[in-house]
Amino acid sequence: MAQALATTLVVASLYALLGAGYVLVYRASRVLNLAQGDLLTLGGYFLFATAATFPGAPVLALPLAAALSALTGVLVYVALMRPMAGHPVFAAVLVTVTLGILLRAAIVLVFTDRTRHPLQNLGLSNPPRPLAGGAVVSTFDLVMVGAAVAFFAALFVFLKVSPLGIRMRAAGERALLASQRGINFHGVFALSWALSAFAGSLAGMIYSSNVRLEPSLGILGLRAFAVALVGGLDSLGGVVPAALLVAAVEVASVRWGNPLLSDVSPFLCLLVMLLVRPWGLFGTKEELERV
Amino acid sequence: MRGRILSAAVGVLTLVAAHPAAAQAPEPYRVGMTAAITGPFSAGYAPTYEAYRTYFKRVNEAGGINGHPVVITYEDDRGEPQRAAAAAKKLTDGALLLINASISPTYKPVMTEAEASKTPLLFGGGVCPREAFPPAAPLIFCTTSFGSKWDSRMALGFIKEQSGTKKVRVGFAAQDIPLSRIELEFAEQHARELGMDTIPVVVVPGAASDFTPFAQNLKDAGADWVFSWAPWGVEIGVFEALHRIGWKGNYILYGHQPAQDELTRLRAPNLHALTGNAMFIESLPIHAEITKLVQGQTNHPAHYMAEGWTSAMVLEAGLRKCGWPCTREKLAQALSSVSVDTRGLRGGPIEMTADNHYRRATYYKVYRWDAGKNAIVSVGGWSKLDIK
Amino acid sequence: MTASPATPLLELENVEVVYHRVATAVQGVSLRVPERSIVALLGTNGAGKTTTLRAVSGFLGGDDARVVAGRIVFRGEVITGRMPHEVARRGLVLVPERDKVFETLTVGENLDAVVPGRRRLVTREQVFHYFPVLAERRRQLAGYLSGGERQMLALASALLCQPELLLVDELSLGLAPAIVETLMALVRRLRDELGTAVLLVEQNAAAALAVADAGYVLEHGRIVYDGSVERLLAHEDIREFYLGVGHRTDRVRYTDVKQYRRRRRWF
Amino acid sequence: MAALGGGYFKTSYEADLALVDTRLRRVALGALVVALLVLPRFASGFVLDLVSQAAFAAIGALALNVLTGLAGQISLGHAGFLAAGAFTTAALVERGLVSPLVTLPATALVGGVLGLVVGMPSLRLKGLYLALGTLAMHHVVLYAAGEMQARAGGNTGFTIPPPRLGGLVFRGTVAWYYALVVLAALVLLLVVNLQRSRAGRAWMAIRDRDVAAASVGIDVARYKLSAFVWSSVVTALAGALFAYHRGFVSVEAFGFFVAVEYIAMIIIGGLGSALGAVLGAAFVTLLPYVIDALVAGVSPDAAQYYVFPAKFGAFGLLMALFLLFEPLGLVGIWRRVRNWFALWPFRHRPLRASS
Amino acid sequence: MVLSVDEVTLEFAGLRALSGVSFAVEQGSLTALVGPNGAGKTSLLNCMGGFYTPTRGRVTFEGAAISELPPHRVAAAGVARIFQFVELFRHMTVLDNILLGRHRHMRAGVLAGSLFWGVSRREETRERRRAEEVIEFLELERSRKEPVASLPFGVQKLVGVGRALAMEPRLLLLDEPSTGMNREEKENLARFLLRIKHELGTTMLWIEHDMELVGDLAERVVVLDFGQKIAEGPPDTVLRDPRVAEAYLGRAWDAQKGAPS
Repeated sequence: MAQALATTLVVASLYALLGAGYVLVYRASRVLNLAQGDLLTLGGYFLFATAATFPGAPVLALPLAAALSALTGVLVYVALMRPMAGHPVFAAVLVTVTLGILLRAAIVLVFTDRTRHPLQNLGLSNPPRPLAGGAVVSTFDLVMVGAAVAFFAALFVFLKVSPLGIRMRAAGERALLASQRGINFHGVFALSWALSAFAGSLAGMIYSSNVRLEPSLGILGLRAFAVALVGGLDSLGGVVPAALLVAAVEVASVRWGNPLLSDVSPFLCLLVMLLVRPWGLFGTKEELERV
Repeated sequence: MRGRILSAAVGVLTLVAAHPAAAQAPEPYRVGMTAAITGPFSAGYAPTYEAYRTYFKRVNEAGGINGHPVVITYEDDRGEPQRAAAAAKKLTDGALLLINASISPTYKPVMTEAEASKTPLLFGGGVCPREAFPPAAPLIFCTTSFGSKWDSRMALGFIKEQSGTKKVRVGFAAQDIPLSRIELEFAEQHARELGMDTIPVVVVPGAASDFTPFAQNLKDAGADWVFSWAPWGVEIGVFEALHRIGWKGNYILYGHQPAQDELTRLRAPNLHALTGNAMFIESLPIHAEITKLVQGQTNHPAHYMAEGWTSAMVLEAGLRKCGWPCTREKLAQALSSVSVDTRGLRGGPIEMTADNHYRRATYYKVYRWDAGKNAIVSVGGWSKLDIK
Repeated sequence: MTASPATPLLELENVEVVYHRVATAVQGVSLRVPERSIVALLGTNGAGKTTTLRAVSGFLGGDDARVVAGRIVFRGEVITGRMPHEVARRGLVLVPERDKVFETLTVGENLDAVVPGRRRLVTREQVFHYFPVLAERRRQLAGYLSGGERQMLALASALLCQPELLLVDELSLGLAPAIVETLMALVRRLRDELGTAVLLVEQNAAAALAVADAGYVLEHGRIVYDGSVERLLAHEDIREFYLGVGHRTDRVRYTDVKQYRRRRRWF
Repeated sequence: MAALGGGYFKTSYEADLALVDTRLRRVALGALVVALLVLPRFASGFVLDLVSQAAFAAIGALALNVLTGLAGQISLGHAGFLAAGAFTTAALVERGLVSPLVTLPATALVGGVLGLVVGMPSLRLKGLYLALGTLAMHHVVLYAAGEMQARAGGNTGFTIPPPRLGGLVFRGTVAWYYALVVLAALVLLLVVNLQRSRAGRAWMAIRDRDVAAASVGIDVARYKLSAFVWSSVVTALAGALFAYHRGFVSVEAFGFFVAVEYIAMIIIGGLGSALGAVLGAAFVTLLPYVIDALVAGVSPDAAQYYVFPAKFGAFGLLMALFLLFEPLGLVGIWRRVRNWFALWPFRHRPLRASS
Repeated sequence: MVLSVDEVTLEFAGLRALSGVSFAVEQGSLTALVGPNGAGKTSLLNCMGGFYTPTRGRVTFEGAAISELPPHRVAAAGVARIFQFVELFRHMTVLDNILLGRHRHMRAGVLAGSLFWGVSRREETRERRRAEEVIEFLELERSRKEPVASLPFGVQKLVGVGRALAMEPRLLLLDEPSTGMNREEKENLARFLLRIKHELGTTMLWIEHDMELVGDLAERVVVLDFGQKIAEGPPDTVLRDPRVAEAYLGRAWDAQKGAPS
């Protein structure tokens, strides 16, 4: 039981980071970013590359990889999403699919499709950590949880207190009005994309350090958008409880239900939520009409 | 502008339609390969494609076979059945032989095409279909080191041998693809026949966000041994999770290309890799030769080439035997009686017969990390399994 | 042209706007707003008033609308085709007709979100002085405000943008007459006390002309009449068609209008 | 009111409703039919297979276009419907019921029921939310199909024998080429008919404004569901067709990417246009092969290991560029080209006032 | 009485939009529904159109309760509506919009439509003729095959009317049709309402804020304020009612508090 709880927490952290990525982008562009999973993969490869460039210097490699990820988010917004403004939403969603294809192709071109382990270059190890109640998690499991907590705490403070954060929320609600109030919403949206890419990549760096790195890791992203919807597509606050819920259902179905169902369990959560409360746990009902 | 794009597209389509068979002298041996060179499964198959390319580059530079070069046309099916079908249709046009190095769902469509055009079909890199096993279908051949049923028999035999008289409880970790599940359900049944305790197969999604709960299930069920036969990610993922939660049993998995690196990375004495290819840590002359040849020709490490290299050797032998001019029927016949010395890449020669297009005997080795020697060691030598 | 001879604050010259590459919304609109003046832009629904305002305040990429001809000059600088935030930061600020506040933000956050323009004309204290109710509701979500309060919040946040010219779209729409009167008076006070010029876009011609100095009438995407308020009020067609008061004291009942009347056009 | 090009006056409403209304169009259509008829005499098996693939994709794209383009219900579950059709066929064939006279009606029935079930959420959901719901359904269908395949022991999928009617066996590249092209044309005709009739109009009304649609007497719920059912029946039949045509069925053939490809077809073709769906299907199906043909001539031997990922990337890049620069889709290009010819040598810019 | 509203109460999450409103409309009459903003006029119309279901009370049309029916059944019962903001199908042509008005007079389903044979073909030809009559009536020939979105606002409004007329309704609900019109356009509207009344004999319930229009055209006026009926009767008497004047002008509300004097 303790182990199941610990695992739930770890999986939820991964999902929460990915889910935050979806919601941030949704609020900026009203688009579901189907390349979010590939941004996770990309984060892993950035870490792999920076670790290979500065072997044994995680202090250098990690921030550099994070910066590269955020920069990617900005580039994606400027090059792909900004020109898609005003086109049908699904055309924009499709553009994110093509972005995913591009990222995967680029990764294979540069790194090949072999399984990699960034930790080997970083010179770090990933020893198991026993917890209370007999549960054991890996060191990077703990890092994942810590990263998620830190990211969300920072994000909430940023959005609640800083003027830029308030402007980001304003632009997310009404881009035109925000622009008329002097807010350069392109800048704000680019920042949203940067944060989103950063969150996804952060998850990717930790996951690939913890488990493995390969070009097809992006599938994880597909499962995590159940989280974004269960919490409410436009609600950052909803991501955390939704991630916990989806992760708990998934872990429980492996441990006490049918393990085969664990693969579809996020989608079952999603279906149930759509039937019961389609706008999500903490989303606003008006979003339903908006898309 | 747009009109031009349109006419360009039409022009290109016409080009595709009229795709001329490149005419050079001397006439080459034409072969086609469909492989999962990109796509989510490419890690296991792209190296086979690269091995073939490098191998026949050397053959052609050395004057070809019987004075004729070998021209292989490669198609990337991305592991998608429809794409493989289209690729097969394209490749059978004028090819002596079709090679498939892709995932099993591409087999049926490729076989259908090969059959329709009476083209021999060689599986090299993907798991062997049962049509290659005796009694073999006339046109289906397979060189891949791993093969369903044989691998499970071998792995379970190894477990039995290791545990001696002690009654062991065996768990199985499959991936949620039919191929892996069916194989391990067979293994579970076979283990019971061998008198072992078994735990029902644990099926793991390829994209599992965390392997721990699956590992916990195996641990809780009291597995002494766990056997995994699946794509690499699941095989090693379940092991690492078991290892982390303090499971003390033994683990055996099929040693795909990354096995050699991963044994070194993990340094776990209870992790066993069953494989049909000799690992490059044995530093045989052929290993050195391959390493030298692929330098700068591929992005993959040399030891990823073993699978494709062996397959290419078989094809070369078949073509030599076929002579010139070679036809599809003659090539099928030649392959049916081929005997290839793999120079140590495998435990013994690959010998095919009229009704056995797999090999008369298959050889396995088990490797693991030896903490004392600080190196990978093989547990015993080659074991031989007769294919009947 | 009637406005003051001094260089106007805002000047539109022959502006033409096209939506979706094909549909022309306004055609050859020219107008000028002098400094410290209130100018009304009148017209019926769909005459192109909102489009004109949007052209001045700037389109977003997603609007699929473009100024295809003419130019818009603000304080001597051509601002045609600029993004809305660039326009706003120059001191040309729009109070839109709909979607005028951020509903998921509190009143205070609505004001915090504003990026002020280059000049400092209005302080937050002044804004609260004009709209004391907003100070009271600072912590309340803007989505829960009443129609009148929303309009005040919209004006307040526009003021914090430090406007030299306020563009107000349908200030009166959906509000009770008494509130309209209050808000119109407030607009006049803002001009008198802060020196902010105002371009009022209104269907409610009577309310707008009560505070304006000059006005323009837009029909089918063209300016058909302009002049000082006195002239407009004296004009018989405007009186009849926009203010609903005929030159005769006994007006014609709608039931008695038997003929399809085509009135004189100006172009 | 006169048709483009002038000189064609309709003398009855019947004539105005006709699909092919000018002589020029009749001639062009005739030429296209003749070209498709004689193609097998000139083209290789590979080319015929490509055209067959495009025709097959067109059937699926047209079905999706009815649901998404006409009725405005976005579905990411298209591959799930295909899978349902293919697996129904496989299940029947496994049980010895190989005749298409049995499998096709059964497939249509399964498709219809599934369409009804998947369509239920559409009564409450729109846009991305509905898309996510259908995506979840896709995963559930594939999960069930995977279970079925694993249970049946078909580790490389099910083999489907060529369809047989009495003593007649249907097989061969040319036969399938004709069959698929004819079927695609048939489905195109059905869709075009829908567009000019009561049901199609009702769907478009729901797409544009569902509240207003209800107020003119359209039963929105019923029409939404009927769009789902129509689309899923045709798609499931296409799945059966896939099974017979390719001779096998396996879960891997119906992944998420397949659903995305179909969405790509109708968007790239031009949302809501039947012609667009066909053009989009051809574009998305053939693009990788066009890239292949282009790259074949220029790839140096030394960099062989870069070629395939680069081609894959080029596919993504071309799609992205297309979406960025041609939002109206292929049908938009088509219309511009047509107008250009129709109006040549005069340039004409239609301008209208609007608010 | 062709339409009767009985004790209709409508609540949203505890908030009362309408409380116990009752009145009746005579066959072939033109009845105006007036009241300040937020009085509940549009909510009441929505109760008749089937978009809201009253919490209590009911609306009957020709003896059948329509307040329980979904919108499309209300339309099928012969009630059409002209929306305040033109609710047209913007991407469809004028012709298709008007043909949609004929939807309830047609029968062909999805299958017949796919085949375009038999009933579907006959129907399309027949209804096309009917639609052309409407187009002619409203002088929309020039825009017949134009997508609605590309038309001027005024023409769009006409198309909305055409769609409602094509339905051949026995009751027409109009939601503030004169919003944003100048005097000339209002005169046209008046002429048009009178024509419908006299030539087609359609009963009309009409939300309006222009009191002059109401005074001149309506036979009966119902006044709502705060969700309650505060007056009903012929325009001459009702519009002089002091309560009505107060409802309209006296809502000085908290503006005095909110804004400086």
